[in-house]
Amino acid sequence: MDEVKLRCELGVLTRPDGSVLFSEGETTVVAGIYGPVESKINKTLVEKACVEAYFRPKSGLPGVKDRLNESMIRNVCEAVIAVALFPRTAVVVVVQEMQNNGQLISCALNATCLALLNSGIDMKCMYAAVTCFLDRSDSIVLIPPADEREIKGSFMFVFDSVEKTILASHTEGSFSIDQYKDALSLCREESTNIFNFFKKALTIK
Amino acid sequence: MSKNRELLSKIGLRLDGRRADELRRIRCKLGVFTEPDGSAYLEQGLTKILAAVYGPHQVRGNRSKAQHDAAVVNCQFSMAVFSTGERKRRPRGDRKSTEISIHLRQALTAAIKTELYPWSQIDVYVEVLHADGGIYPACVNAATLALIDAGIPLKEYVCACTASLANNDVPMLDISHQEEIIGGPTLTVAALPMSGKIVLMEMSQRFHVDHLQKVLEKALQGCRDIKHILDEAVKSHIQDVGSSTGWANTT
Amino acid sequence: MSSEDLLVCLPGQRLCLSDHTHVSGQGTYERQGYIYSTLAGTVDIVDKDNVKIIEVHTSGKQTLVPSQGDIVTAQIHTITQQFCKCHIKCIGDKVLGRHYRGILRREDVRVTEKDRVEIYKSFRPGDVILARVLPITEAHTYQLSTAENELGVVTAHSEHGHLMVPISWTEMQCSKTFVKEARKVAKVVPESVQQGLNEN
Amino acid sequence: MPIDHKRINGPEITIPYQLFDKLNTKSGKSQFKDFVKSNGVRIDGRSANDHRKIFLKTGVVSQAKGSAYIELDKTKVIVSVFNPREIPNKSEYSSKGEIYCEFKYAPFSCHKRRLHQQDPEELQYSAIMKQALESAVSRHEFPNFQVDIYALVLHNDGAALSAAITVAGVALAHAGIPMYDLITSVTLAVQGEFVLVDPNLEEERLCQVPLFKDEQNTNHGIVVLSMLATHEQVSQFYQTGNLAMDNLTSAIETLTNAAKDIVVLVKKCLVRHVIKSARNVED
Amino acid sequence: MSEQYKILHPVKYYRDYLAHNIRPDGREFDKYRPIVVNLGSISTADGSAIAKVGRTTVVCGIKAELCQSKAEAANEGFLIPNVELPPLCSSKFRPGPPTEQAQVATQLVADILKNSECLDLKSLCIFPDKLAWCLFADLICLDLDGSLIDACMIALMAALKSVRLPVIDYDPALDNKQANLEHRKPLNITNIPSSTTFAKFDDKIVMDPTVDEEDLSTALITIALRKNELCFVHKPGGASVTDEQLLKCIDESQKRAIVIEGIVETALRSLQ
Amino acid sequence: MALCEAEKTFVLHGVEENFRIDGREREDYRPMELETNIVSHAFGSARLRLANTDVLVAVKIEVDVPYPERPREGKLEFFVDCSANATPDFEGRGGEDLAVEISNSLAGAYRSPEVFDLTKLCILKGRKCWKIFVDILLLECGGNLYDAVSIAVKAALWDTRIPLVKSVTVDGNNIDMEVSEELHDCQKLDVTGAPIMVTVCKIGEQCIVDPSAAEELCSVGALVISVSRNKFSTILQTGSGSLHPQTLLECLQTGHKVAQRLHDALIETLVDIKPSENSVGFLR
Repeated sequence: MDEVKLRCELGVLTRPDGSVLFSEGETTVVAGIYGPVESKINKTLVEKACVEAYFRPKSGLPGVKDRLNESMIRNVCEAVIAVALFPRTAVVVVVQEMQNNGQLISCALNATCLALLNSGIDMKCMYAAVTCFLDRSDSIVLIPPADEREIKGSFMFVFDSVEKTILASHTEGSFSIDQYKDALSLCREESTNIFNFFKKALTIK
Repeated sequence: MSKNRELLSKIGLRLDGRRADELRRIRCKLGVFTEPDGSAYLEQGLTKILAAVYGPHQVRGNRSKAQHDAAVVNCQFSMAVFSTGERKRRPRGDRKSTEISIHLRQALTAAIKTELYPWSQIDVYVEVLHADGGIYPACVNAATLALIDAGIPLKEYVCACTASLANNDVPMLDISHQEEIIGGPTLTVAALPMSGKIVLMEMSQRFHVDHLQKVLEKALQGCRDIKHILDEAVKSHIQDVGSSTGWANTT
Repeated sequence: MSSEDLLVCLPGQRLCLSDHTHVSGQGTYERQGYIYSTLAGTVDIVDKDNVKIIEVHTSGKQTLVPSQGDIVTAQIHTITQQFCKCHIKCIGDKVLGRHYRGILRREDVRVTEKDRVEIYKSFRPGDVILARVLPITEAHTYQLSTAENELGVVTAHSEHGHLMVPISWTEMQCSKTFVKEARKVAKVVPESVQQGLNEN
Repeated sequence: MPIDHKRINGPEITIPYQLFDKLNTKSGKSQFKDFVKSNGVRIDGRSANDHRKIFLKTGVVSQAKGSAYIELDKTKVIVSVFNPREIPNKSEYSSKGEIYCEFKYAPFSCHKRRLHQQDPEELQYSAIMKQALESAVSRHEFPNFQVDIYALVLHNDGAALSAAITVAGVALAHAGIPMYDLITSVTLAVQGEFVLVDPNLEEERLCQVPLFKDEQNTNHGIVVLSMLATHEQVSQFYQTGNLAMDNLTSAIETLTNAAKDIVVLVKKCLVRHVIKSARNVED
Repeated sequence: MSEQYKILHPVKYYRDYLAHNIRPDGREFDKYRPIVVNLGSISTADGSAIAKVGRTTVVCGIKAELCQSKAEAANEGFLIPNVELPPLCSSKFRPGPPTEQAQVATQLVADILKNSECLDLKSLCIFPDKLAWCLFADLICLDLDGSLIDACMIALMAALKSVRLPVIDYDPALDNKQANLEHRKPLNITNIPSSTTFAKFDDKIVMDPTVDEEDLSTALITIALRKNELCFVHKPGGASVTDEQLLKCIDESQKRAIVIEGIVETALRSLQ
Repeated sequence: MALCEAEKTFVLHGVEENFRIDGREREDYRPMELETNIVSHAFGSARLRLANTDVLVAVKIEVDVPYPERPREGKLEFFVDCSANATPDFEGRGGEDLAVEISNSLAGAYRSPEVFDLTKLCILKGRKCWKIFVDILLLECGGNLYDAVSIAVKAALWDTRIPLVKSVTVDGNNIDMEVSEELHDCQKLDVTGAPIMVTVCKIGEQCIVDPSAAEELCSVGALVISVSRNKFSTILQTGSGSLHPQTLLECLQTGHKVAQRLHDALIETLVDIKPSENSVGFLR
């Protein structure tokens, strides 16, 4: 099976504390991290940092769909950043979509992880996001079929680096429970590659 | 270039019958309203502006805007929905209005002795009743009068004027709406005419650098002319007010 | 009392004449010689020195906003050198439906040696305090004071997140790690004594 | 219409299918005659001074401090009231609290689909609601704060505004917000000689224009009146249309009587609530 | 006193309950609240339903209007769901544009709708490229007490089931439309997807959380099914769960989906 | 502006004695100045100054498509803009609440076909109609806005001239309209029914009209009464107080009477106004 080609370039932006240009197959995003910075008064949390996520689509203004992406990025970040260390501050994540070929959310999440690592903020663990696809022949593949109509459904999982438990899950289309289980184990396997890639990317730097 | 020729006829007259270096008729009045601390009405050709000044007073709203060494000058530019040929949908809030508001603040801040009023705010509101070209200069001129009416100390008058180039050669003063449409680059200058300082300069399109000097010179001349007109108006206003109150303080 | 003998009243209901033996109390108002109810609830007649105070109590949660002199329970939110901000959560023993913002200035922390108060040695974010509401001067924030023996920190957690117990006026100790931390501690009075205090 | 980036948008142009119904060629006058017989009996069997069947219930929104729901036959309005909160954008001290009212039609509540943003009509009704409730609430008991009142019309079959005011009064009492008095509100529709209490939507619509011009009677209009029950005070009065002085005189009398009729129901509903919660405490 | 404890130390308050294997409202971890559905009470809408999950109440009204199809999908109509969280339903919200929570809910409902393929958009086309139905499904929350998506899905599906669209006679040559209001037809709904929300607190997972539980929880999971198939497994992040926990949730939601379908069908029968 | 109790009592006693602080009687208006045709871009305009209240109204006309549910009618729209010149509180969107309130009440007052006949604005049934925009600019607020606005609007509509449509030709979906080029070839609007609004303010036991700012502070409630051809076209209650039904009726009677007088005076003035070459506007 072909593997999904990963590429990254750390620190592409100068203003943010951490940034990355990341691509997963054909899907590419830029992510930037600011933080911890002073938070807005109405968003300040007493006991921990507040994470704000902004997802910008390739063109136009962000819509309802992007809000869902933002909520996933924010929720995952909240789980991995050591938020309790920075009470009453904010960590701002900005992700800009460049190109989407089906793995947009996982690509955005992986980019966020790299950008967080690049910013040097304290984290409880790393995470890796993997997308796989269910095609018309009911087989589960990592590389999106060239013809969009071939895709029956897609699965996205996020695993933490310590115990490989499930941080996040998102699916499209409908499928059986067994297919879901298969996708889960395939993605968990693949996550090792992504963690390895992260480690390599950081050591090269 | 054929278009440009129409701006100035062979005998040197413009579309509205003015000469190249002639201003449109300026008529103005100070103290048109009672509620604001200062107000003025100004007509420049057909362009009609109402300006009102409130302050200096405590900073309203967000207190953190306050400056410890100077007053905050707050400007709002607004156009009546009926001021243009085609009805406007909104009187303010669009990009152009916001831009003019900012430019207005820049020009007025340069003239007001803001250092006299730390921790306070001066509000300047201008309302366009009729737009016929040269809106921004007319607003600056009206706002100056309103500031004087409010008794706010100014370094000197701040006046603004537009100038353009006809026939690629002759500089033209105080551009009307019609002339704006026909074309030709417009240079807007706001200046302190007595000291000759330029506080704001804006061009609507490309200018050949060779022409800039003479057009600018013309615009500055316009500012000086306007200053004289405003000066007259202020003097006669003070005379009116003074005599009606019997020059109360001189006895 | 069973629900059948309840004196139910509704807003605007005329309860009785207002004279020297009948006084308008909580939940009522007086207009043109009569006492009217302002709430939907039950009438309570409190006898005090031969004067009947007419009170009306709601069936649900009372609508309360803090007012001058109230003892409130608040949770510390942020601290600075000059003051700490907190959220008022209860008035007396009544839980508020929505918290209100309070501010406790350095000079209102304790009675003595006001100049030497250091906020961070008195309160930490997350502490639960008892405080008294000072006269209201600003629109949105209540000024609080803990300058009484019975006021100050009631519950606090140590840096490691364990509950602390008071060991003196100015110190609390972690129940697990036994680390001591400085606080402006409230002298918690048993409820029966507290009631006596309130009545006086 | 600009695109709303915070909602899913449909196609730019949509047309209600009702416009392509077979045209109703009847004149307004004969439509009106269908609704109201000459002896004053209306299509649903009510006489001119009758209310529709009213259903009132408190405590429908668990997250609110107080809430109530009303049905005037098909007209359905739900109101919730919240604890006093800080008045936004205000820094001076005010000795009286404020009331914030929001009146909103659900998008599907009317014949024509309503947009999500408040339109001028809803803004005006919000202002009228506020006006009506202000004199009923003891505002000095929560200085510096505002009490939020939100009314949502789920189904508009006429008299939605007065239904909202009445039910808001009940919700305020349910919330335990101190009030000087109970408040009830009634709508009246006038067409020529006919004066209809608590009109339904069709009756309201038919009273927007004069239908008896040929009989030299151009009186028509809608009148809404809100009353404080015990103190017999009019806290809000709103009229549109075209009415003569004597019309109004009798309209005010009819409305004050009609408003008194509802007070009984409001009282019953609130007493039920008080007794019920007292029982809950006992248990 | 417990009320004060709850407001000052909500986490400990809740933990104390869970330690005794019970939730503050008396439910066990895997118990859901009663579900009530009421259909067709709003006659100005072409289809309507009110769903209650515990105290969470959502009303859905569907209004049909006519429009032109999109160029890229000439033989499809539209189904536009929008979740509204008005300030009426909770003290968390202020008047103004939809909050982030409302927008996320809108997108989740739209996703489940799309994934389940319960309504073929092609059936909403009247005449290709010229005329199609646009169904505006507005979901308004009247009382927000947790598990919003579950209530939204029940209200939406019940409302869709109750839609009766008039037959439109369309003459493409003259662009003439005639609506036959007496003659109405239901939509062809192929399945009733339903969702179940779970909340994770410490290492325990509770089903159908209330709003307090949602606020305290460290992670939320929403699982939607159509018949026996999964059509949405959404966990937006938060604390991680093990495979066993996730599969148990799927198992539980499968049982509940059958119950929900039954409730909706019963409500529909009572309407007819 | 804030008044102390003693000042309030003073105002109240003045009202009781029918001798208000500025010397007026209870049913007297403050002086008004009216000028029409002062905005050259507009089809009709008027400026009214009532003591310190200053209102500028301009009427613009566009060709539009009638509402599908009312194919025989034209459109009339009111837009109020509260200029920040009046008070800094109106800056940005600060005046919007007041603006919506005024424009809504105007829309309500003009809604009945008895008041203003929109069918006259229809050009071709269901296809073309005139849309009249009445734009109101509030330049200064010195109390009693409703009355001032309603008078200015009526005067501006009186001044309005609608171009004459010479011919309309329908060709499938295209409609060609020929509008008369002649400047004087236009029709006037019938505004005899245009309502006059009177704010009746209750102070103590008495009703007054045209309250000054100080009097507005002393009042617990007011009624905005709009009267058209002897009949009420809209009534709005403002202020936070409540009224006894009997008082309500008395206010209505007062308002009705005063509106009638005001209407007659206005029409007289409007007939008298001669079109002048040079408008004076704000230069006077």
